[in-house]
Amino acid sequence: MNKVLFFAHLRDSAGVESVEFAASGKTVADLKELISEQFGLQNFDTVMTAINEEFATDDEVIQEGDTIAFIPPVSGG
Amino acid sequence: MNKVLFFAHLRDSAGVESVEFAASGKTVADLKELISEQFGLQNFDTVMTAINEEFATDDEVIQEGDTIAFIPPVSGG
Amino acid sequence: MKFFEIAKDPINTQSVIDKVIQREAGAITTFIGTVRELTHGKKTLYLVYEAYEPMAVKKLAQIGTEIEERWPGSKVAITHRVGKLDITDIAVVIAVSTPHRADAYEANRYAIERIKEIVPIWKKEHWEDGQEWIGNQLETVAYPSGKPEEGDLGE
Amino acid sequence: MKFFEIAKDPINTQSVIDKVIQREAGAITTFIGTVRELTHGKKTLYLVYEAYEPMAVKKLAQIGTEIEERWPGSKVAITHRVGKLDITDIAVVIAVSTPHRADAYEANRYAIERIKEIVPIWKKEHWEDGQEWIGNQLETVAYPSGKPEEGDLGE
Repeated sequence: MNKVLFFAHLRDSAGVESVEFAASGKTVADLKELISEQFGLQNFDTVMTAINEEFATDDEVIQEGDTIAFIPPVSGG
Repeated sequence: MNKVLFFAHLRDSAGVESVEFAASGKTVADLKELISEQFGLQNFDTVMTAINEEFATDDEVIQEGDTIAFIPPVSGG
Repeated sequence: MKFFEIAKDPINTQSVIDKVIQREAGAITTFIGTVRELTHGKKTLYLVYEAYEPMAVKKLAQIGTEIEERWPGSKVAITHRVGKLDITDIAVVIAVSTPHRADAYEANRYAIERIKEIVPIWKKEHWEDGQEWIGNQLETVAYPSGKPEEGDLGE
Repeated sequence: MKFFEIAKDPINTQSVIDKVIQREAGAITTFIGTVRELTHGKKTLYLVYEAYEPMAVKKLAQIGTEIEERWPGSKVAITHRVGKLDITDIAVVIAVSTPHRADAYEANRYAIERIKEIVPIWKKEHWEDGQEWIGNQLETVAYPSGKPEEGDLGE
């Protein structure tokens, strides 16, 4: 299983902070599509993804136990 | 009479912090020449002059009571 | 000493500055980001900052490494606050020391621009008539391809 | 409040920063000039700064006015220390607040460059084998004509 984390407006839209999801073997792009459908999330094309706290590209393949975070455009500073 | 102030290496060379000097009616250039001769001061061409705490050009004429300061290249900061 | 931190309590600017003091440095610059009352003429009541904390600390440290490689002899410390912040409260303090002053300005500015690109921290603005998570403050689409650029990927 | 000061005692950075806090500001930059141990490979033991104090205060204030005219909405405070300073001691603190961050960096940098041009403060470096009044740190002849340029003349 994989832990999937939501932040900022994605968390508000999803209504949860995190979910457990079987994502092992899927690419980041696959997971994005599944998650955006399941939670009805919009604007996923500007959302970045992190695997185990490092940015990942859409073609990266998720491993068992990886923590996935969806990172909306950041606004710190 | 006029008060004439020396700073940094000029003060070390002149051996005094200030002198009283009758400079009224003279230009800054005149005063520079007189002072550099009297105190044996070198490198007066990079020295700026202030009259009453404002920079003055060499052709400015000194008035009675003005305070004159010779300002070597500054090195604050 | 922790040079890169996410803080829940008010930031003490001096303590961030103290981390970068070095005998080889002639210049220290700090950037202090404060909560401004007006943005595009709209009155902010307060902000809430949220971070993906472990990743945010890693990315702040990455920015520090980038700076220390690019400006030799530099030293960097960054603390970013999360939670509710009122007008004039400090959101972030960046301190950079370098041997020469030009580098201290450039390296510090690099840090704040990178924070706005790669550090997972978000702010929610609260106005009298509503609230909103603020997107990309660079006012460009930072990732038009939907993925970070090569240089933004980890260490 | 005195925004432009020559100080005989150690400078409290925070107190300089506090002078420029404003609800309209989103950014505060500070420049802290410290005494560096090595310059061109030569080891400094300590420095002595001297100022033509009343004129120095006026010229610092002039720099503040120049900045507030050039970067609208900015606020500036500068304190420069005089006397004997040891390695890592603070010689000058410049704090600038502005609504937007780019201005805060640019205005602050402008301040330190102007200090090195027009403020009557001098430093004497003390090494193991001697001492010397330092001339023009810009490492150019600032006034080849022997007189300040038009823009440098006070009001």
